[in-house]
Amino acid sequence: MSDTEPLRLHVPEPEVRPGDAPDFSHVPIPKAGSVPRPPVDVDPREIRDLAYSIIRVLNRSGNAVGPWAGLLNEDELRDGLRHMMTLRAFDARMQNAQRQGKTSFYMQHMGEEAVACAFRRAMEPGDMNFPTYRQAGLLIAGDYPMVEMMNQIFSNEADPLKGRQLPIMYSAKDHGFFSISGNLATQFIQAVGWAMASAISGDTRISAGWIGDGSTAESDFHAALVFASTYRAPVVLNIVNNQWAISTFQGIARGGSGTFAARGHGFGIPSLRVDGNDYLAVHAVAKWAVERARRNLGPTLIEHVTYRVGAHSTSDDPSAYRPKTESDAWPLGDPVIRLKNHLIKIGAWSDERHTQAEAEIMDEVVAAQREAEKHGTLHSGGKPSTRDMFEGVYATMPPHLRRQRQKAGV
Amino acid sequence: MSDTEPLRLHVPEPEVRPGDAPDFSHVPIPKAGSVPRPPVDVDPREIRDLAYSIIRVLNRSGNAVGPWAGLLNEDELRDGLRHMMTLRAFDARMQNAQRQGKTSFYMQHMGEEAVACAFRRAMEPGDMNFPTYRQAGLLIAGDYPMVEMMNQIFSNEADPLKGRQLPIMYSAKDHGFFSISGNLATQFIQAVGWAMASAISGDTRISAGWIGDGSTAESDFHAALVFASTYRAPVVLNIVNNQWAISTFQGIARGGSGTFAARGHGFGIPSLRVDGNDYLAVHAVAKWAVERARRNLGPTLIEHVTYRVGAHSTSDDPSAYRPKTESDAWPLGDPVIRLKNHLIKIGAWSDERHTQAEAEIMDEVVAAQREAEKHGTLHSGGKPSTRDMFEGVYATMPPHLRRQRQKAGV
Amino acid sequence: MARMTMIEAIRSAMDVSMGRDDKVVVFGEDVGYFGGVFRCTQGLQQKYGVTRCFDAPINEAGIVGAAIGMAAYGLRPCVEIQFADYVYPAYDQIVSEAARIRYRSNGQFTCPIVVRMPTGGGIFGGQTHSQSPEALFTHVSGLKVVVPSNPHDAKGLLIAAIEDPDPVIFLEPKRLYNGPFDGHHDRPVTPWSKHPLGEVPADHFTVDLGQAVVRCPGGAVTVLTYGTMVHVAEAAAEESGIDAEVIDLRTLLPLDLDTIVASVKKTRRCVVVHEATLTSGFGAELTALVQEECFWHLEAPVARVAGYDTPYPHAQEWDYFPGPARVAEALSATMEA
Amino acid sequence: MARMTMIEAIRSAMDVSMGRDDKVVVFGEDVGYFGGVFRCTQGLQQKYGVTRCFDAPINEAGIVGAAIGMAAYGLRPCVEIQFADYVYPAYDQIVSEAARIRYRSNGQFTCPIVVRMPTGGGIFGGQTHSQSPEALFTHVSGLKVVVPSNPHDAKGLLIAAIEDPDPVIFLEPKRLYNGPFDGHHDRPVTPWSKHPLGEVPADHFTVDLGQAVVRCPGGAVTVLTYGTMVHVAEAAAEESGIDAEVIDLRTLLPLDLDTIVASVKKTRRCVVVHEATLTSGFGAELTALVQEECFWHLEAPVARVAGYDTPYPHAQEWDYFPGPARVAEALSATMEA
Ligand SMILES: Cc1ncc(C[n+]2csc(CCOP(=O)(O)OP(=O)(O)O)c2C)c(N)n1
Ligand SMILES: Cc1ncc(C[n+]2csc(CCOP(=O)(O)OP(=O)(O)O)c2C)c(N)n1
Ligand SMILES: [Mg+2]
Ligand SMILES: [Mg+2]
Repeated sequence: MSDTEPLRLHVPEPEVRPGDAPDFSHVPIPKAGSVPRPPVDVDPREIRDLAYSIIRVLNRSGNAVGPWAGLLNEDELRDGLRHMMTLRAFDARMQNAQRQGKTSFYMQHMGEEAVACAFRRAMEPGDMNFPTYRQAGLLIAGDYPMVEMMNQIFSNEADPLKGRQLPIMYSAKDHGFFSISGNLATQFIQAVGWAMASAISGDTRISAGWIGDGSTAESDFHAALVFASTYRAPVVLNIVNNQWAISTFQGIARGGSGTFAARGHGFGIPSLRVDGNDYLAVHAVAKWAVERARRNLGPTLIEHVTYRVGAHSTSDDPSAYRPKTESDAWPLGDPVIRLKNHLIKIGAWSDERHTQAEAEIMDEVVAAQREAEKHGTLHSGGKPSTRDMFEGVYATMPPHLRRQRQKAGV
Repeated sequence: MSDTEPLRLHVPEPEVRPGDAPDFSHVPIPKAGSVPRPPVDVDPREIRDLAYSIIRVLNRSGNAVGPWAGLLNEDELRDGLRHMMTLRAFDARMQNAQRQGKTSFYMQHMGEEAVACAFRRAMEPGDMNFPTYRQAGLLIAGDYPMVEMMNQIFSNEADPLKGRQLPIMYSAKDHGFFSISGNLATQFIQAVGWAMASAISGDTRISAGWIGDGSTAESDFHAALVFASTYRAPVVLNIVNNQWAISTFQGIARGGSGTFAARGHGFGIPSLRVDGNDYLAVHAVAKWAVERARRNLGPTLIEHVTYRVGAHSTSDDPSAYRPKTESDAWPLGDPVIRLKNHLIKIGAWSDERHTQAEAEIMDEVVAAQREAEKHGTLHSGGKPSTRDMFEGVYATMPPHLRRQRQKAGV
Repeated sequence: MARMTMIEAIRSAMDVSMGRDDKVVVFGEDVGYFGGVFRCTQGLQQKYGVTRCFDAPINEAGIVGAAIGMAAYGLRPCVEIQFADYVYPAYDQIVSEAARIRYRSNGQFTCPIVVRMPTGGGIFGGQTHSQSPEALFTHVSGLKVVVPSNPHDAKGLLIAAIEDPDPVIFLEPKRLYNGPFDGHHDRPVTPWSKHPLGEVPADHFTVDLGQAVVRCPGGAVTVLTYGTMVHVAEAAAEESGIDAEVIDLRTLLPLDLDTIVASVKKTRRCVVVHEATLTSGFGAELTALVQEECFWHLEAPVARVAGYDTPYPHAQEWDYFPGPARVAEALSATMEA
Repeated sequence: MARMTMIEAIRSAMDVSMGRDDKVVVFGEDVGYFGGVFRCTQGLQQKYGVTRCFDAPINEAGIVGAAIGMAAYGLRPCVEIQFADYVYPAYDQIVSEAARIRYRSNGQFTCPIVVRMPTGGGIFGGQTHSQSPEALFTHVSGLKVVVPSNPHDAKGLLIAAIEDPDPVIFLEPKRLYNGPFDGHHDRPVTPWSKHPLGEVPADHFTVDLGQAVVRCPGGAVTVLTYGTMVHVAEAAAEESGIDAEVIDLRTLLPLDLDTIVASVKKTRRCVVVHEATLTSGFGAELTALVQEECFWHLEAPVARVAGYDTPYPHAQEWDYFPGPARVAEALSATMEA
């Protein structure tokens, strides 16, 4: 019989809050190399475990171990390191530019650099990403010009988006980078639609969708999983679980489920968790998933387990809701340092070369910034025109907008 | 390496179409009594199997077998049979009334009567259902007056909803039956909200949400699972998988997942599949889930496996999209006949009593209809007033609506 | 030329478009094998295969969101929302995404999609099968909004919409699917075969978006309307004996203001008619524009005839529906003002 | 009385309401421990506990849908949508559900919820942090729509909204959160502490829904506006030297037509001002109503000043925003007409 104790609402709370000592002891971290690598045409039902584990390649001593290791050569790895270092330097400069009033807004990637940078390497020209605002690594690792990114950030006269869009909401079709929305999760189902279109057209190109842990709660996440599952769309669906959604810890979006990756199981979609701070692991898993898509085996869901070291954006101060030192306690370490240590371990890098590379990269970033600033920054120098503001709402300007533009005298 | 065969879009198709011979050989039906009955406080991770099986109590010989049997006595079972027979008779009459132009629209329950009727018995007064348009069994089994239902169907002067709502979109607060929307899936998250409110208030009442197989694709399904999972809401979430969503077979909504119940796994919600044509099984599973909710153990997801024997609604003709005899081939049989046979088997019923009950029930339904028709039908007799049309948009009629009503001269 | 119902005309528009351009794909709830609950896509799956015309899961946001992704790829999806009343789950994808992708990406990505949906009342559909949500789209920069009133225009406008480089919301007055409807619900239904606009070219043709048409010329008062109400307005004019000029707007966004202004400057009076609820309906915009552009010519206030500001009721449908009597009353009042 | 910013006033309204009635619950994205990205709910979780004020998953449909279920149970949820630009995923729950539950259930179930959200531009928020979607709600029968312009009204209106038996959309002009803003973005910011309407009763009080207020009396022309634009209109009137009567509508639905009509009949001229895009904006409804009710008194067409019909741009924010110069221009034109 039912007992009639009063009900109570359960509201999940993080383990710690400001003032407490950071504690990640509840986060189980499997040993690097311990998770098997199934064939890409595996029956999804046989690899449900992979949604509850974490695929890791780099171990604590800096060695690449296990069945997911061995896909990248030294040049490629050094390239990857350079991408992550570039993104970090880029972030630092732009963060600063925002403080100086050169742009209204910035969002950094600190701690999550490996995710987009390593994933990008698994894609081919013509493939399309549907990113969120925290995947600039896709552009950097795809050699999109930094100066273009900065022109957009500064909303200057050379802004490829003509000042219409918020800073960092890039769009770069030729680099396989779909226009970022700002409205969370909408891109996830669009990525599936793009992939369906490729399959309808008998093409060989595939797409990748991106979403944050918090945003998996949005309904478009469900739409994406339903459509991807039903039509076996050639898409890789990436969840970047950086533990936080602004001030909200991932437990609010995740609820009673062990992991975000597990969300894929109800759709029969192979779902993998990967150490998002391990460049090699992310790349290996990405490659596996891309291969599945390309071979028409359907979608894959990947949860990248990482940590948002910085503030949510330049409008945010995380010390209000989490311990200041929480990021130091994050058990998966720093992606740049881990790859650096691995390269040193295998004799392909050194502390000296690293310091030198840091300096070179910073020079590049500074040079790009100097170049971009020639075209203006948000409140000074060259600007997109008022005319640009009226253009591009439609392919052809309709009469009412023409009247409005005329009345505005531009 | 990726091979570059052209991609192809996979569009799921049902096994058979009109003209083909019905075939359900691909639907695995476990033996009655074969699925274990875990304690209600079981760790959801231990019962993932239950989302891939079917809990069944009544076997082919009409015996109630296994761990889910034995909860109802003979009186209760006869009562259940009467409810299902009443719903069936009610449907037949109203279906006919629609053909006669007494109402604009009707939706029947043929083949699915056990689901709502048996579930209703597991709920307590004060609990709240958030139904779809195919759970009138909740009202019938809750002894809501048929004449009230008919008044609403006929949109007559006694219509409890004053002619404002489509026929069959009942609302019966005192009977724990939330106002039906017509917009699919919206009620699923509302059910979770109601349950959260009960928990916030330290109440002991619980709620149940209802959704069709096709409608699980809607985004509000996801919202409901996310909120139910996060706040451990005391709610039972019911999916009625009757194999069809108008003309669309369940494979379009289900996609690559084995079952709809499996959708709960990504949320850590215990998920069970039950033989929806087995009154005893539905009741037993409902009771289990209600108990969980009441004991503050959180939500349960139930997939009721059944078959929509009739047309989607009076606007639909299923012979255009599925074999005419498909329903005869449905392997889980007819819920009324199965319960009848069971009662006969245990010596609590007979063919004669059944025939007599059928006649009595039809008399009741006819009497109710006669009573309702005194108050009018859609195009003749008493009607809700034009004034009623203007009332109830807000608690107090605002000036603009008063002006419109005055201008309308009512 | 062929005789077509509005359903046939709409089907023909998709058929012609799919035949000419294999980038055109059609999907939505029940539109595949079955051909749609109103049968607008009947036969298209058989003719063009399951990857060009298929059933979608019941998720309107997903349908539109997937269409947006397909359009970004380079296809031209023409999707169906089963009833306009069910478009709201897709509202975010339409408003925040489809409408703004060209603008925000500076034309790198575009969104040539058509979102078709049956709209309006008159079929005892109650509050969830009768709504007219056009004003919720006309407020959105970046969208085009079309409402045909007859088979000829339905086909020509739909082909134009499919070929348009931008997202088009295509509202099909369901009460007109099988015949013109002048609001006299108690009279026998006329079929389209008896109406001149039931004559439709069998092949490809377009009716340009953004062009209104004068349905019935007149000198005393201008009636601005669209969809089902075109026929109601015509009936009201005829029955009241008032020499009304009935303008069928056809496209609400962008609007053919020139045709409107020319007429109102001539007649000096104007009545705006729609089925949607009055407050903040598209009639408000029309009224505002007319008084802005023609203030010095107006001899009476612009009058609005619209649905009452209540949810669409079931039993009281014919009290609710702005039929010929209510339109005629507004015409007379405007003439007498 | 206490001096409050608009943020403090809004927080105080929730605090007072939660203190008086334990049926009032508050939730939304980041509103719990952190107290909201604009800090409107700061301290409420600490004071009333995690079950009365809590973080929600990022699912606006879920937030509103859950609130509807809670309201059906008997609570009075006051939920926050982080920005009005993100309300569209919840649009179906608001339009198809919240707005219609009382009507469709004949009052068996009701929906006393408040959906709060920061609205409007002026903070370089680009197209996803600047929109003014009020007209998308004023078209929906069953909703109430409120837009305060100052701390005093914000508190009084929000308490009234929470106590209202029907669903209320509560739009908070975010540019006003910390001080009145007259559109002169290049001048130093004034704090609310220097404005008389920054004086707010510390305890319970209400400002009735549906009541406009004359902010600054005048005889030459009536300005109908709300939210941020009240301050812009006041500045425009002052700077142009035109004797304008500025009416702060406060509630858009239901609308205080009496106050509007009385003023326009007196001034015989009217300018309507809002930030939202022009076409099908709420200004269209206001214009239509004024010309319907005051046609014979009007000496000039009702003019509209509004956002241009483009998505809200980032860099060109101050070209886009209908600042005092554009309002003054419309005032002059209307006076000269
Ligand atoms: C539809 C919508 N709702 C709310 C927001 C406001 N918002 C912006 S970012 C964010 C948190 C997202 O967290 P997550 O998905 O984890 O991504 P992360 O920032 O951690 O990369 C929120 C709530 C939004 N942009 N869009
Ligand atoms: C939001 C929304 N989209 C579409 C519809 C149209 N529609 C009504 S019932 C139905 C099929 C629902 O199928 P299912 O959920 O399986 O329930 P069943 O009818 O089988 O009980 C559809 C598509 C609707 N009512 N609401
Ligand atoms: Mg995150
Ligand atoms: Mg079904």
